[in-house]
Amino acid sequence: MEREKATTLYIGPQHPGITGNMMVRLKVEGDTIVGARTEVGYLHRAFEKLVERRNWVQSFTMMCRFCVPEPDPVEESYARAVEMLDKIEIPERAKWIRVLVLELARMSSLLLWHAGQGHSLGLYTMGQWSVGDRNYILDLFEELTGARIYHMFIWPGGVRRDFPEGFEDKVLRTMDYLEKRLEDYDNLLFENSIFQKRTQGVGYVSPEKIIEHGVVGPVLRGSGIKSDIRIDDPYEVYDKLDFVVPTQPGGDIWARALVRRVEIRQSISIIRQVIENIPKGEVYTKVPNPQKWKIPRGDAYARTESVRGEVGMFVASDGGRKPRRVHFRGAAYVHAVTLLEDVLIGQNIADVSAIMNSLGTCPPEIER
Amino acid sequence: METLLEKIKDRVSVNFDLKDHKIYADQKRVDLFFKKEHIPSVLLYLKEQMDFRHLMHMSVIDWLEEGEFEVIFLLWAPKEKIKVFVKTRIDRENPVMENMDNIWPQLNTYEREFKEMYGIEFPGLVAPEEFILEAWTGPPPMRRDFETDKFAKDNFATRPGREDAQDVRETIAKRSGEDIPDFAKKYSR
Amino acid sequence: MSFFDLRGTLKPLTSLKQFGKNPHTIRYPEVPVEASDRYRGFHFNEIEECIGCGNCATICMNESIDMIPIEGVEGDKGDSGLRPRIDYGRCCYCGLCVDVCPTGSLSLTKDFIHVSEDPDTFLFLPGVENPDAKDRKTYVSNKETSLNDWARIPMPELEGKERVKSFAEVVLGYNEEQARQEAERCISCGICTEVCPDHMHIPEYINAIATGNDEDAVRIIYDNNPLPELCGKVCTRRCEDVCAIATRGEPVAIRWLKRYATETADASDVIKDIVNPEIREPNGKKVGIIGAGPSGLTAAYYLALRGFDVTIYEANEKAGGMTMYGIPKYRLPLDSIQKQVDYIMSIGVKIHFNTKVGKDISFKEIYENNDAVFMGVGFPKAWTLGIEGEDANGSMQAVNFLHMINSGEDVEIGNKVVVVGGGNVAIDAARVSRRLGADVTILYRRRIQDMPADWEEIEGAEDEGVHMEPQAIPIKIHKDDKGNVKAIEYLKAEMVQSEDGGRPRPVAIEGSNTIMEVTAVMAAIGQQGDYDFIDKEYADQIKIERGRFVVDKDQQTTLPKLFAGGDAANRTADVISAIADGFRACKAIDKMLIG
Amino acid sequence: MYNDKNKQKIVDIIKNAARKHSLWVLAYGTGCGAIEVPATMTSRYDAERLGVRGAATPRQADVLLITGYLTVKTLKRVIRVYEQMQDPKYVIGFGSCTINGGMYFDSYNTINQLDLYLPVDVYISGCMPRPEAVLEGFGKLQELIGKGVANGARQYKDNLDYYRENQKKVIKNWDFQDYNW
Repeated sequence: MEREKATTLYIGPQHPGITGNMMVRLKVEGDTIVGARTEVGYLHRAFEKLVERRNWVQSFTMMCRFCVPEPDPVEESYARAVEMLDKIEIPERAKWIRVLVLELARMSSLLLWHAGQGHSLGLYTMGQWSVGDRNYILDLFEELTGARIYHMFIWPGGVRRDFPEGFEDKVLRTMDYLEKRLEDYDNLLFENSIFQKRTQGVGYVSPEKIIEHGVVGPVLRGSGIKSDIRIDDPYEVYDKLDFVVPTQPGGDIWARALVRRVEIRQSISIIRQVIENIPKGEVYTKVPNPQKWKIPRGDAYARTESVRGEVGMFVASDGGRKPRRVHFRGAAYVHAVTLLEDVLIGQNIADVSAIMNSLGTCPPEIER
Repeated sequence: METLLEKIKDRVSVNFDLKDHKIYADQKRVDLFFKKEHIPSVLLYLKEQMDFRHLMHMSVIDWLEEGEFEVIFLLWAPKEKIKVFVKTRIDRENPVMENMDNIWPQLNTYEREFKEMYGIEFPGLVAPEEFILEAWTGPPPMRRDFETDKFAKDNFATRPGREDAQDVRETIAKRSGEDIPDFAKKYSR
Repeated sequence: MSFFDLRGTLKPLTSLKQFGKNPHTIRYPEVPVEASDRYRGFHFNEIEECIGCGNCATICMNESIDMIPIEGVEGDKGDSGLRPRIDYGRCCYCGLCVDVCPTGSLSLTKDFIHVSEDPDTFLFLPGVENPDAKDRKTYVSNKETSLNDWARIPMPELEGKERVKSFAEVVLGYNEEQARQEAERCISCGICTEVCPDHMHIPEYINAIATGNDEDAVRIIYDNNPLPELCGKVCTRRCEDVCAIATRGEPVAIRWLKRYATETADASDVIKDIVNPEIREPNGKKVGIIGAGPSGLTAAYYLALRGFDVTIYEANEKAGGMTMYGIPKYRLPLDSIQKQVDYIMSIGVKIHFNTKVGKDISFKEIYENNDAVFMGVGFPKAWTLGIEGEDANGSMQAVNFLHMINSGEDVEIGNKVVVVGGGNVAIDAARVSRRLGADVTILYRRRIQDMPADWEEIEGAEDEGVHMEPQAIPIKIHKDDKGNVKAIEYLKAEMVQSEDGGRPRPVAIEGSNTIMEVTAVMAAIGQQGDYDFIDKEYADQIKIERGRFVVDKDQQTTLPKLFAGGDAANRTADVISAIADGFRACKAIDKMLIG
Repeated sequence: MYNDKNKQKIVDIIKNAARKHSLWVLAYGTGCGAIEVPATMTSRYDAERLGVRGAATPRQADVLLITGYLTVKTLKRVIRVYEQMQDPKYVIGFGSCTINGGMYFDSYNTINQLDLYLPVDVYISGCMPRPEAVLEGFGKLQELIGKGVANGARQYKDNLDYYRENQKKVIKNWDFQDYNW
């Protein structure tokens, strides 16, 4: 009697190694994965349905909830899409503040990634450090926006509030501290031979898959392609800032880790440039009374570079007081479904968690 | 910028039956409208011949009043750095759209979602039955005629204790003895 | 990579250098942590400042805010008497409720901890349950970032120099875009409807304008006001005083929006097409109305819609009463009244012009031939100054002066006019005289800020070069030998705070006599009723107090079948009250006769 | 109320005192509130000093954190996870959504009141709650355990029919292998 070779293995939705609330159904032969299917939908809150019942301003509070670790790019792309539709010019200072917020969010998300990537390989100290240090960025957010996680700060027309007093100094002090800490992270994570051995050659994304799957962000740059929306399709004031877009040819987890290692340093540099160059002035262009605000018929797509890659907001208006359609494009929408299913084949079970972390899997963003 | 976008439009319209187009120079974007049948060949042409290799997004808009779904493909040319929105309209009653996940495998995810959320059929789509919803028996929920608040009220009870809430307008009207006619209530908010 | 990677093993051990350093763990809960100065925590509401407009409940997309009546807050005009209650089982702490609060009473605080095993404790009345949170306010309503529109769309007007050249209308009216923008400022709370004597459906018609449905707006307005264009031009607009936006900004221009909506219908048959009223079958009951002023016309219109046979008796040759003869044409052009009167007549209201009751027809006849009678006779007689020399040529009553001007008569006023009084009539007379080419001075007993006239009118008069002489009490008119006015003598006055705490009253300063050379003196110090036309047998049964009919809440006088409204029955003496009286009387008559 | 202080036996008092200082939290990020759990557990707030720490599997855990909204699909898994947990077990409802639906009250896919489907011992308000509030919530739970009044699990057993009825109303199919109603 022949024994069946492949076994089905369910990982998630309750599993400490899964990045969030989703499931991966694996077909394994021994320790090797021969087939993978993702199952999502555990976090489907129907935002895109709910905004049809809310007006243009009310909807903006929903946007940050699309993606929990890094809410600001979503807020920003919604705000920008609405501004495109209604042809609102926002003040220059608001643009700079938005960039600051986006970069702070990028850093906080990258610190969370450090924790997740370390955690997925059993390096728990990394998580204790980087999530602890992430609180300093959340403190800055709290000071500026009034909330730690869901900032609801970037809204159509600009930003909600100007800097509080002494905020610039505080940002710079925090950046100095974090820059010093990054050396510790290097020693702990990137120089760590366990980390290197577990990541090099694992989770390979081949260049031909990139076009097919619409890969974006660090995963794309980790496969040697220089592409960043901040450079290619500049928004806000990114065209006035000086930063490099790192690339690595490897295509594996290690290459993506190295890309992110540079990115967090670039964020610090951008934040310093923003603090130095930010102009004075208004931060908000008045939008009409939210109850009566109507936007002419049309559609717009605003894309933003988040830490996981391109996130975009497709907004369509029927000329009324409420959006006709708000459709969010998350980087994880392709990374975590079709691409993940593809990449997992041939890998070990123990690497699933690391690969998911490395691809930037973010379930709330997939199912919205 | 405008001439570049014009050129793209012209190149496409030479090869395909372009129904309509629109140019947004400030957004570096050109909208191309086609009949449903032309979409696969247009997308393939744009991807293979014209550098629009990155599929940014695919979206569906429900124009309930017009009885149609609008299907939109958002493409990006990494070299020329411009966007093309390929748009088409399909019938709302019997929505069928060609399966195109052989052009971009990522479309598989989108198509699964739209099948579930709008009830659009993609013949030949290889995917498990369920994507996001589980054991869903109602109509496709993203269709505009599906009322989510009503569904939620019927299925997920609200906590009691908020019955004494009042509407300001009605309270004042009651106090001053004003009768608001029915046709005016249409405009009350 | 070698089998044993020395560097990769040793480098992570450098983290041991952290050993012995101060931990950055906070000592919570032993040491409390304070949130930042902008933290969006629980709500706080200044119960006294809040007017219960419910804008927070409207903006809240989670329906977490309910408006409920609370103890100790009585709603009155300009306050709904409701206060927000927040359900923390719904709130998402976005702070939009704060950003749309028109009064700025709502704010968020630093408090954020509420932990309980009982889910019903998450209903929360801000300001009542946490009065001490006042010191911990963080996210407060800020006029700059607020989502309310504080500034009104300016009304296009003629320049002061242009105005005095003719009787052209001063206010030009909003165009479509301006009207939409102005209508979009309204937050649809409905606080304003309570103070409107007529309780017009203000939020509804403004919203109709904002959505671009001007014809619907006209229909909503005509639901309880048949003279909207008149109101749109000269209403005293008490609604704007209590507008929620007015607590910190300029009120929504309710009057101008009504004017915009009704001006779109430029002829009486257009109005009829738009309103397309449902007229009931004649019910055979007859109603007589004395006086075709605003209250009479209103009663007539709605009674006619309800199937009554309505006849109006009007002494003048045109309908409109005081609005036709008392308000100058630069404020209210003649054809705008005429068009509305035509519309009212077109639905079946009969008006007998040039029919003075008591002379051409007796009151008794009207009273006995009709099932009900409505009196909207107004105050035709003006008060006189009661000083020496008032019988001189060139000394007149401002109301009579306006009447003559509006009926197209020529009035000789010379080149130097003095108007005594501070009400709207005084300003009107002054501005009309200015248009006739005279130098005008207004003498008023009190200060300018005490003037009962609308501030817009006062400003308009100043723009046109009317000189104001406040704190002046006229004592004598000097005549020349032909009996014409030569000069007016007045005393300067000082304002003395009265002992009972009332408003300051003017007291003449002895010996401050001033004499001003003038060619005409106009008295505009008020009017009174004239009820001589009522036959003796009825006059005894009608109770009149301080020159006004005593009416109950249905506008019914002490004489059954007789209803009264307008200036002759209310104390506010403005158009909208008159319309409200007419509308109320109509409902009461309907109830009395039909049931 | 079950088991109030006066009726606690000595052994219960000792048991509860031990239990309250060792709360193992199941690592299951059911909703968006999961983002503050790492912050609570790591160096800045360090919930471990209060005896709270994470557990990987339901069978080793005492506390089920429902971090926010639950979609119908997740609810099904959460119920199974809860039933797999061994006594003593407690549920903390985290954030507005568990109390009355939160900002998803009108969504067709999320439940509104958690306590219809699972017994909840402590609610924490906020959207999302700060780590301090989470610590406070754990403190409250410890207090309730000490008093012997955190009896959600008992309630669930005693009123199983009530909970099952509610659960069946929203969960249309229950097709877990060898784990059936």
